[in-house]
Amino acid sequence: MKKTIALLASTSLISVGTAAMAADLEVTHWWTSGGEAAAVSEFARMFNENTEHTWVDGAIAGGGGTARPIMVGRITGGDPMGATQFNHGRQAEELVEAGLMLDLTELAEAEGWSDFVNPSSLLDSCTLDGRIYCVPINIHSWQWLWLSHKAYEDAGIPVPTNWDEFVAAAPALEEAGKIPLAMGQQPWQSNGAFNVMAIALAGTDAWKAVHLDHDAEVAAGPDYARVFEAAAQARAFSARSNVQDWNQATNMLISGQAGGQIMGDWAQGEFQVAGQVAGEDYSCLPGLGVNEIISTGGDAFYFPKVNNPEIEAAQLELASLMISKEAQVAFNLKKGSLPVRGDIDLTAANDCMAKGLEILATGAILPDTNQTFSPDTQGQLEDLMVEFWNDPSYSAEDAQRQYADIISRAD
Amino acid sequence: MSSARRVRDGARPPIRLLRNLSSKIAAIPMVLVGLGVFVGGTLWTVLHSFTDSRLLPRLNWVGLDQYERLWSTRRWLVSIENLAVYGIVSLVLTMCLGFFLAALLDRKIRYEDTFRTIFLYPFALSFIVTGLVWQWILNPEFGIQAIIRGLGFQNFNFDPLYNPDLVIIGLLIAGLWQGTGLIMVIMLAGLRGIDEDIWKATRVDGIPIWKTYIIVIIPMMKPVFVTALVLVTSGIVKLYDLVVAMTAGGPGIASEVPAKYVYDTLFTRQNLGQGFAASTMMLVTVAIILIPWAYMQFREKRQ
Amino acid sequence: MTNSIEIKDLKLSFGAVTVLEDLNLEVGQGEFLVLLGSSGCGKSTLLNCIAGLLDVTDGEIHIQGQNVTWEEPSRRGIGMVFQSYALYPQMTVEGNLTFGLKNARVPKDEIAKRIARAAEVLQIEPLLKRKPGALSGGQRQRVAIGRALVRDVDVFLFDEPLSNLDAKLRADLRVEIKRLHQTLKNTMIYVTHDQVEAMTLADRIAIMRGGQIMQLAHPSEIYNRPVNKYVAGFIGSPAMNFMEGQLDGGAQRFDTGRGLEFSVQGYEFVGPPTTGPVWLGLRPEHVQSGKWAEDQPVQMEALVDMVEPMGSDTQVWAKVNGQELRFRMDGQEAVDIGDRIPIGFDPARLSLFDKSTENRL
Amino acid sequence: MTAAVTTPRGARPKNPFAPRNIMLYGALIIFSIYYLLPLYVMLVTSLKDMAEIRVGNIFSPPVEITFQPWVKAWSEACTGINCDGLSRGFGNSVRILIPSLILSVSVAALTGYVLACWRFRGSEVFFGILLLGAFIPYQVLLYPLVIILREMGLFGSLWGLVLVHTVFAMPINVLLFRNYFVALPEELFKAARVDGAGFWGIFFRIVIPMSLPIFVVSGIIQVTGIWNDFLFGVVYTRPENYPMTVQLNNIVNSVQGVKEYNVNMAATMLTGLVPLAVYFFSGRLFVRGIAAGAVKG
Repeated sequence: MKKTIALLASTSLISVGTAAMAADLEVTHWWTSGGEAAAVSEFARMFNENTEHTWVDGAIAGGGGTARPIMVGRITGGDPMGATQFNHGRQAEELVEAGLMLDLTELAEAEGWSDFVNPSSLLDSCTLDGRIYCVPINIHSWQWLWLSHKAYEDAGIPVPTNWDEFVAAAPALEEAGKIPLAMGQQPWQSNGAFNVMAIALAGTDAWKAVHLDHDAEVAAGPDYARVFEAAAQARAFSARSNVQDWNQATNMLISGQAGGQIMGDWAQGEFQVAGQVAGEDYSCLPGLGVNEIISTGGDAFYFPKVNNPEIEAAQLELASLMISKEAQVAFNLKKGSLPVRGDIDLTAANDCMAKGLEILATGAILPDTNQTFSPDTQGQLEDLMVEFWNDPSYSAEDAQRQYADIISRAD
Repeated sequence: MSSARRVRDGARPPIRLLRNLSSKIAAIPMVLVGLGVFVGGTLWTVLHSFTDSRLLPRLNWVGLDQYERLWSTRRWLVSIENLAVYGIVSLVLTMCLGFFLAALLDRKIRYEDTFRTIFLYPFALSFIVTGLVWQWILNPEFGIQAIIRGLGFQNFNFDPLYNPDLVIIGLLIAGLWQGTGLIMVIMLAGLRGIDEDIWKATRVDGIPIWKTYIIVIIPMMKPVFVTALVLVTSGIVKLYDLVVAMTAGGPGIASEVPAKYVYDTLFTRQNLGQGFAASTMMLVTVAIILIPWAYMQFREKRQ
Repeated sequence: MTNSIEIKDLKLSFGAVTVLEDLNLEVGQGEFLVLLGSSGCGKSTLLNCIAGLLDVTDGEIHIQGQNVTWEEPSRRGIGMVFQSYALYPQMTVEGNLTFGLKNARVPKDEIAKRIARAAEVLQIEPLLKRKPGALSGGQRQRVAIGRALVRDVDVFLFDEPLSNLDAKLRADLRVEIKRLHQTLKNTMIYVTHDQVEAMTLADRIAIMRGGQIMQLAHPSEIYNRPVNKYVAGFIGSPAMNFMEGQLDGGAQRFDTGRGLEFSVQGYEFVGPPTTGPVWLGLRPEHVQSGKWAEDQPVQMEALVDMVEPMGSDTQVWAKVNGQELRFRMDGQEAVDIGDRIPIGFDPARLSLFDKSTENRL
Repeated sequence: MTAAVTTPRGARPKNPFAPRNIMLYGALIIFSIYYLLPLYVMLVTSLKDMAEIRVGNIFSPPVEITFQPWVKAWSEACTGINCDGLSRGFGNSVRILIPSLILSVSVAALTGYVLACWRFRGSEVFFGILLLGAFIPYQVLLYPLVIILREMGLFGSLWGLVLVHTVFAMPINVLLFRNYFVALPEELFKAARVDGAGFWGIFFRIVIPMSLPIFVVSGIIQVTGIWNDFLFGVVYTRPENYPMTVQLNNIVNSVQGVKEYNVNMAATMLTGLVPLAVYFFSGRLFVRGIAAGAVKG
């Protein structure tokens, strides 16, 4: 904290007097589920306690798809909030290019962010022309298969330890009246689950070829054909899962109605809120238990330019606070995500988080799809996937053809 | 003759622009909204549909690329088809049901006020609320399907919101529930405007009531139907909230509609160019329907 | 003294449609002028132009010596009474009467004075606090006249003021308007399609058709010497009989060419008598029958087709040598279908119109 | 009795159970069920606790009535870290509703008055443009309006939102007012002009006092539209001004653990209360106004 104030004073733009002025800082985000809200309250609490400023919460429910347009509208409409969430990646790219975001480079250099942010690719996503415009908050990885111990106990079979076992156990679950695979019906969930299966089943190289080089031939090739077959199979497992939201799906695991769910590590927050213990009530298989690798998506905070020195001071203080050790620990424990700092020891981490940290340490990481594709391409993939997952008559071959077509035009 | 006008005593010279100045001042909001928002906004949108604008609008021309992509996008095609089906069915049913209810209420019944309020109140509720409630009632796990199965009909199947083939029916049930009340009131108002003597005449002539409605009354209510038609059609084109609240476009993309494609593309997908191309197509569709109609109206007036 | 109203070369068109063209009209001080014509003839339009409710395309309008062509209606010194009364429904009768005066910022005591006078003249004192909705049609029209009255103006404009009333009320109010004119001696312009109103009220009648004045003259002149066939047919009830035929100007004889032929000697020609095809007009009330036919210059026999007894008189539809003819008989005379009765008339009362121009010969 | 049948005399016997009546009222009752069902479901669900909802069916009345969901929806439900339910949005909705209602109805009435009584060259063209505006999907204009409001410096303010409501209310409301005013007797305007009333005098003294029914119709449509609006509220204002519907959306979509259907339903009903009340109390005027204004072409 001291460092920040020293920095602010040294920039000479802001006198000590104004730095002490209290500002209301409006923070917009789309964290509204139980675990998420608990996590973001940590930021709010620390900001209110440790600074003279006030956190004005601007939560917008309905997920990023609902919230982002509103945020972008506010920023381009000339009524920016104090700080706003975006995902790691390219969602705010043009806003930064248009010069609408506050440059955090001085703060980052003063605090030495590049020394402790791990993996460093997160900071790269925040960087444009050598300047830093956002604070990475957490790392979320998609590649988890969550399993309900209760469901498998009810069916009288052991909890699977990888995807193949999961597939094999599915009929038994069906017989016991359980839904083998819980899936929310929102497009981003369909697309995310497919992507997880792609990394696990097609392998890292094929995935990279498609995502980084946008290689349509690989996308149309045999490796991906396997993924589509598997997805078609998974589609049958999830046929009776009639929920919209991901946490409703997770809730089916908690109540033992469903066996498994392919979902990111944020699902862990729901298990925690429900008082469940990793390893006892539920277990988690990174990379579907096949290919232990995680992608490093997650959230970052951007600070729109406001032309008000008081608010700017508060913005910098919040940026500094969000990446501080204490805040990182407090936030990520509640959120179920991994901290962006390599220099903290999460002793309080539970089983699943520990697994994630291990994999992170080994460097078996991939970028998130939000970093590899534009929102536009992501959207097209989501349209394809949500249709594929929900329409049993949509054949794997047709879907793959469409997929390759989108990849060939991807940006 | 008029150019050589003599100067007239006691009269001020007419300046075209200043005549009825107050009325022209009062028309300023209309002019601003009409030109500034509707025409200006539309032109701006059409213009940018020929660009590759992503998150922020920019004038980087790409010709018809956005339109080519639009018409090769499956979701757009599904959306158009859905809107056409929903639109036609909803238009027909809203008009028929609205008229039917109005005719029932017009039969000099008891408790007319009560029934009318019952049919009209859903109009007071937003599509968001409508969508939520019907989503719940149609939920197969505890809604109508569950109740009827609970009564012993184990094979009863009614889960429109989870069946891609039936989802439009689900939307229709909710949409009609919300929208027919207003049309009913308009029709009722129209029926009340019909001369009592017409009824007396048809009674003397021995024409059955239903036939009177179809042959005599409906043709007399043409202006009423036009008003109702404008209201219903303008609502259909904008169909968005209901879908979002009820199905979010699902299952899969089975209940996607054009307005939702526009919104998603513009804002979530951050592809303004594509979104503007889609909105331009919506406008073109509206224009194709409206312009011949407007032209006919205009010609009728002339004669 | 100048004329009360002068209209010079008035023209009014809406786009390509010309409603009034080159219209000239002068109305004297205190004159009661009736604009008469069937609907669409432009009479109401002309009145609206005079009132300033329609902007003219060309020409001038002078009221009391002032050029008011571009003047606001309220500043032309006119009062106007409308067919539908046009009372402001949410104001009391008093409110209706005072609205214009308040707009003109007339002092309060002056307003009170004028209201009292108008109320007295029109006998509407008991109605002052009522709303128009609570009044009968006749009362409403009285209030409407009162509204024009309180304006204390020189010119009154009436736009078919009695058309919405039933026959009896119409007759009563007609008399009242006439009495009002005699009392006030204002200039009045009165639009109507009812010829009885026109004949009874007018000092002069202007018969209009197609945006033009056909004839502007004293009622008896219009009745007796209509300038053309249209005016002749328009005025008079039942309408004038018209016979198509040939006029021999030298012998002053008329021949239908279908077996009816008679002399028109005694007819006052406008110009020198001509020969050629004509319309001959004969008013039904100018045909005498029975014993009264005997001393008429022209006599013939009619075969009765149909009879309409009206009490005071009887209208008879008859045929004279194949020519349809309507005439009136005394109500007490016995007449039946199929009767043959002698009839006769005086050629001095005929009207002759040129077949092609339809103008009076 | 039989005598009355054989020789028709006196009053015709009335039979309340004639087939015609049974069909008539039968149809009315069946439709009433369709229209009332959702309201009923909302009501009973909002009065149940979650345990009962899970086991029972949605149509059964509550075994034990609880008002807890209503309390929660009003003052406790959470969005993000704010847990003050709908109460926060209610005040905002009122603050948005009143100026929007006044402005949008006044502008529409005035414009309708110009179009009906003071036509000028081109006024019909503008009317046509306005009518076409009714068919433009809101999404098309969202972005241009962001730019317009930004240039006016109104983006994010309450007045910006008021303006947006006014703009989008114009097409339909102007149509209503224009049609109503056109049907007023033309001679009244002429009389008023002879009486020296000008544009505003006629509007305020003659037209407005005669137009209660159409003001009611327009008012009701506007109250409903503005109160139920979600899209404009969320796009054009900042969170401290969010209307109740945004809060409703937040509560309904903020799933914390299990979906609390009872709270959702209570919240839904609370949000709909204001327009519902307006309808119940002025429904009769509404029908009359529609009859007077909307029906004539």
